[in-house]
Amino acid sequence: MTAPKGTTQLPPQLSTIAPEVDDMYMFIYWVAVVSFLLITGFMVYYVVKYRRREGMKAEPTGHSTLIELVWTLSPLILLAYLFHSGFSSFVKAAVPPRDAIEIRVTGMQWSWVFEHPNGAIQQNELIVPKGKPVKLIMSSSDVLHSFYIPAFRIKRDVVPGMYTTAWFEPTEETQEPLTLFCAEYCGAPRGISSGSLVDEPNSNHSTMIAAITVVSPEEYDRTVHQLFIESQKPPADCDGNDDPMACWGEKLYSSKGCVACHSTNPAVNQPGPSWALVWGETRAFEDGSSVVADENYILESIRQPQAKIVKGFGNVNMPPYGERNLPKAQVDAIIAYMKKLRQ
Amino acid sequence: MSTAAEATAAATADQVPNYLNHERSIKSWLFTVDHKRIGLMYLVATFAALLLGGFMALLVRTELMLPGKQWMSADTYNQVFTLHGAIMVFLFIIPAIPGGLGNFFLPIMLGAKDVAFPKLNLFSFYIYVIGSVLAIVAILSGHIDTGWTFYTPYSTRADNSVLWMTMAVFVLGFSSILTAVNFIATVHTMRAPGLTWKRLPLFVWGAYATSVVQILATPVLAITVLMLFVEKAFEIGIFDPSLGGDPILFQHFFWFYSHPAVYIMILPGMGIVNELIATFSRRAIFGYMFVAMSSIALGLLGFLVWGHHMFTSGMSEYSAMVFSALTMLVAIPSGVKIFNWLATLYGGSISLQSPMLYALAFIALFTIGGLTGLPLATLITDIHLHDTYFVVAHFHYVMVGGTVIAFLGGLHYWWPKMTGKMYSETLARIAFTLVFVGFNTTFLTQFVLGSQGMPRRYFDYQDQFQPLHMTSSFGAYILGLGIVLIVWMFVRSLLKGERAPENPWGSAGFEWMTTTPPDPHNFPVTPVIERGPYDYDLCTEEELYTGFRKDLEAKKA
Amino acid sequence: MSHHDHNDDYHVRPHISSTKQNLAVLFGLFILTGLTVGAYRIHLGDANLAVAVIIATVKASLVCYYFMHLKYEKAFNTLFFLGSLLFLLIFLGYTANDTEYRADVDPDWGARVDRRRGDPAAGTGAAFLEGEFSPIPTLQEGESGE
Amino acid sequence: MATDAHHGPEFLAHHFDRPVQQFDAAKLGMWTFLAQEILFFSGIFVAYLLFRSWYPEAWSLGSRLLDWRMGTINTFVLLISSFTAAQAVATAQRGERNKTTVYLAITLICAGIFMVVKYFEYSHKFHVGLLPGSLFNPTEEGWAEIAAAAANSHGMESAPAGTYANHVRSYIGLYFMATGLHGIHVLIGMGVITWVMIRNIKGEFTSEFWTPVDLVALYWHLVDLIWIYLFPFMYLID
Repeated sequence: MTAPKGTTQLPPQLSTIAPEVDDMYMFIYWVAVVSFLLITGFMVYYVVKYRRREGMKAEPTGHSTLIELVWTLSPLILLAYLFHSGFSSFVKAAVPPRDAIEIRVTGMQWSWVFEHPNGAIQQNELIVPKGKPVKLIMSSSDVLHSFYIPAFRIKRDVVPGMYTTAWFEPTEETQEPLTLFCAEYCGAPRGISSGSLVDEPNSNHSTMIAAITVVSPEEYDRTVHQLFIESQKPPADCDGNDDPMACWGEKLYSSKGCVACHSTNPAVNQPGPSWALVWGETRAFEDGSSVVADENYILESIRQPQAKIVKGFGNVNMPPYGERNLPKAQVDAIIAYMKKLRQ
Repeated sequence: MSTAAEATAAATADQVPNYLNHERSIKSWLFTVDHKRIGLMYLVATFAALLLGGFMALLVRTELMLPGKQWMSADTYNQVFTLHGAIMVFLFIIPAIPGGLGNFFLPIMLGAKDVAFPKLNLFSFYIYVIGSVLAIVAILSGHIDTGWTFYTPYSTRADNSVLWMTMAVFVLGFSSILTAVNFIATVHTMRAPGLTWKRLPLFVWGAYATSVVQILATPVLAITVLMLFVEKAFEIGIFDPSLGGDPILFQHFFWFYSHPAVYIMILPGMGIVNELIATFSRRAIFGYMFVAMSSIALGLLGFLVWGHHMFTSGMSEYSAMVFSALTMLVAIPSGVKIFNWLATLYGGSISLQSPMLYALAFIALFTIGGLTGLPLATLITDIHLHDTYFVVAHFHYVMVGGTVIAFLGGLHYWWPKMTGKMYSETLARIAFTLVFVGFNTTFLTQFVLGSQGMPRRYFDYQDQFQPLHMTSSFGAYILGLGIVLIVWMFVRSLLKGERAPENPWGSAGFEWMTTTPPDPHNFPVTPVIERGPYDYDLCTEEELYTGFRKDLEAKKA
Repeated sequence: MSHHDHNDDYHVRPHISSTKQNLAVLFGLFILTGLTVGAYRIHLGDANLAVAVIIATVKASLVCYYFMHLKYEKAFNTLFFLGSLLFLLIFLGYTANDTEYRADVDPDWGARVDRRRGDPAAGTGAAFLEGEFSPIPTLQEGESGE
Repeated sequence: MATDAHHGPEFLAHHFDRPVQQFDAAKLGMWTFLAQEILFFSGIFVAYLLFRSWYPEAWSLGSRLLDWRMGTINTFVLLISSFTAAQAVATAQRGERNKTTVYLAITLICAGIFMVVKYFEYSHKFHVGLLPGSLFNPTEEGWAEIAAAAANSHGMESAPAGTYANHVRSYIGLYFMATGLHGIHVLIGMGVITWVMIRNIKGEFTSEFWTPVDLVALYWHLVDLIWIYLFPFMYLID
């Protein structure tokens, strides 16, 4: 089976709504092309035909209310059609089927977190089953983002403080992952020079992308189940490591997006404090108090980042990571990693 | 306050006193209440903003030639495109035509000696200057990377220099409000004897409709940025969801102004195009009243459609429905204008001098801009196209292909009247070609980028988009070259241009009835208007080139 | 509209309100203020907003009509000033059309709390959910759709 | 060559031909400016009404934190000042210069009283820490006021004092913004009235020319109009 190709203008159609969007788009496209050619055609023709010449005087301008009314009112028919069919498809795209699989999406600067119905978490990649409607229940933990998959023709803003929804039904399994873009501008780290897509993923608005894979429903179930099991223990490639928990913690450090704001170099404070000198240190806070960094302190800093704010980081707004986003086992792994950084 | 010596000098130099030479000190410029001088100061200031904003655009296009980081960081890139947007919108495109050309020509076209409130006019110019200074302070003091739209909660959590920028926008808003108050009062009360509403030049109708929109929309921008300021400074909790506010509410507030602002930008441009088409086809505008009323209709309709910027924002579907339906209606008055312009060309005597080239380019480019609005007004296609390069291309076709092209056309057209100098027609045509080709290369490609799914405001992109981005960037350089050539051409004209005749284009417009450059009080004698501004059929061939000064001569005798 | 053609149209000829009339208007405004405060004191419940807006509008009309001479003003000035109220209503009406109906079609869309789990949406703000302030009461019920 | 020989009364600016033209222009300019003011305040009213519909309890509580007696006094004061402003115009039109001065002075005094009352309201709010947004830091007295307001307001009799505090914060923010903006308009009005009054004392106005008095009165009535709505919205409705 070959991957469906897009056209010059449009990406491949991989969802049930995509052909409807494209038909509408192409209809408008041809209406526009014809209208444009007519208008400029007449314009050029008149300019040539009535070019200024000796002895040619302009005809006096007449007036015709009838003509005016015709071209004032006749576009209404086309416009009414556009509105009506655009709106009917929009309603279809806005109301998810009742039996849709519900995936919860959280956007944050600058990564995506997906939670499958069984609690399995994926970050910056998502698998979805072919031929089943998928409903997304989305919110953002910081600023506005927008969930955009061109191949599915869906886009919906991801707003902090409220849920928005979108749904799609993939029609093809993918060979190569599709791209999920963030379409609403969401910034970049201040004063940090960031590189390209390839070497620093998820470091700013333009790299807030995720890979979408469409698989068969059976494989979807299998994978999601597997993901859930794996989220509770260190991954397989840490098995041979002498400290598998710290190894897992290091992987979580980059996969959970901690890397965007926390460096492991004691000299570098990115938007958040460096992790190099945390464990066992006395932390001084904005309000003047201080505490020695232990398990409880770190767990609290992850679950409720605003509870104690390290001196000098008063205007940083770290999103809280709850049990669903970062289960206790993973917090332990991160603590193990911090301990290792201290050695 | 000319001294006797100066008066003699002027007389011997065979010069009629005009608004440029009757006083020469710097003070006489800075404290002038003459609308012509204020208009010129606006033109200089806004053109500088255009060059600055254009420079930012070239920086953006250079960075985007290849995927990945080229020579600026993502952070710098975000600031540069924000400044491009903010400078172009607030410092250039909104004030340029009303503040510059409008200030200069609106009273002359009305046969008035000045605008109704000359001191207020000067005041509004200085408010513009203060606003610009604040904007520059904001740029230099920190880190404006919010995009020109200041969407919350990004903006409320951004650097404190956003406070300066919101103040700048607040202040700039009042500059355009005061200009609008002035224009409305002037049009209503200061028309020359005989200048009825049905004889009003269409540029005046355009500026008038713009002023009404400015009065009704701009204060909402002012209160919006004020609330944003307070929200950011004191964390009130209106727009920031972490404090109980609603970020989508900010978008409503913002677009209640910023959508009508699109008509603030385009309506005066359309007004200019009317003047150009009538003059260079020697024919009255077909369907005059329909064209005039379509400006008013566009202005008022503009208030009913702001939600089409928010179809994917998460607002209610009912709102989306209403806004989509109403947005469709905008096509009607826009179409009326295009069709009437074509009907005016029909049967004319068309000369393709440089201003007319701009007018024809306006028709073609604005048509593209308008037609590409259709898939954005249609709900289902907008879902796919929103926030992609398709939108970027669409609004550049309206604002650059529309407003900027019209602005340049108007500048060419009225340059001889304003400065008393002619410019090189050859250079003008070369520059026009560069601008036209460069512009289309830049933005046609962006339609395809957008429909392919390239989101806007991206610092980086996937390799598949690279050839189109590269093409677009080359187009931008050509466009930039064209603009630089235009600047050079005008400077050259000032230094060694030929003396302009009173009416180089043979226009029947009222502004050509006065001397070149105009008298300090616009007309030596208050004109009595006995015909319309486009009544080419009333005059002989010879009069077309010597100007319609019959009324004036009669009055003097 | 044009008034250029009349030769006698040189001096301003205003309508001058009599002291008596102004006093009567002031008296009316006093009574209406008393009414609105009275209505507040007797707690009309849901009708409160409507009553207050109606009384305020009557008061505002009196001020516009007599003190501001809108009654004798040029038609265009009246149209423009009162027309601005129409735009205020457009602003309010359209915005409310969004904010009041967000979760109507799909109960999850626009909701602030997850219908099934009871979780507030991310980004609602930690300070809001924990600490000394309790969460927004209206979020718990109702908001997540009917 | 200069302009037409300047004929006409002294008050006629050079670019106008006739007094009535100058007058019409001034009036139209003022009315468009007032329309602008209405849309300027529209943002406050829209925000108020939407939040009221989202958080009715909190808004009900918030309104009870304000002293309706002070609001009522200020309403009466502003109404009187509006009346005297209207009288100032009528007397100026009749050319009764001294009466105009007196009426303008009374208007000024009323505006002053309004600001003094406002000062007491504000300083109390400062005193108990009921301040907007991040400055919100009620003292014990402030919390007691919140508790008292809660006990009084609709459906919240048994709610603990801390409840709704976040929204009360927003309410107070909006209250300060609305009344602050209105207060700034009052101050600007006082400045302009003073200036017009001085010109009147100097004898610049006659029964032929009194446009500035008319304009400043129009502006002052608008300030009153805004208050006519702000007063019940902020102080009364629960």
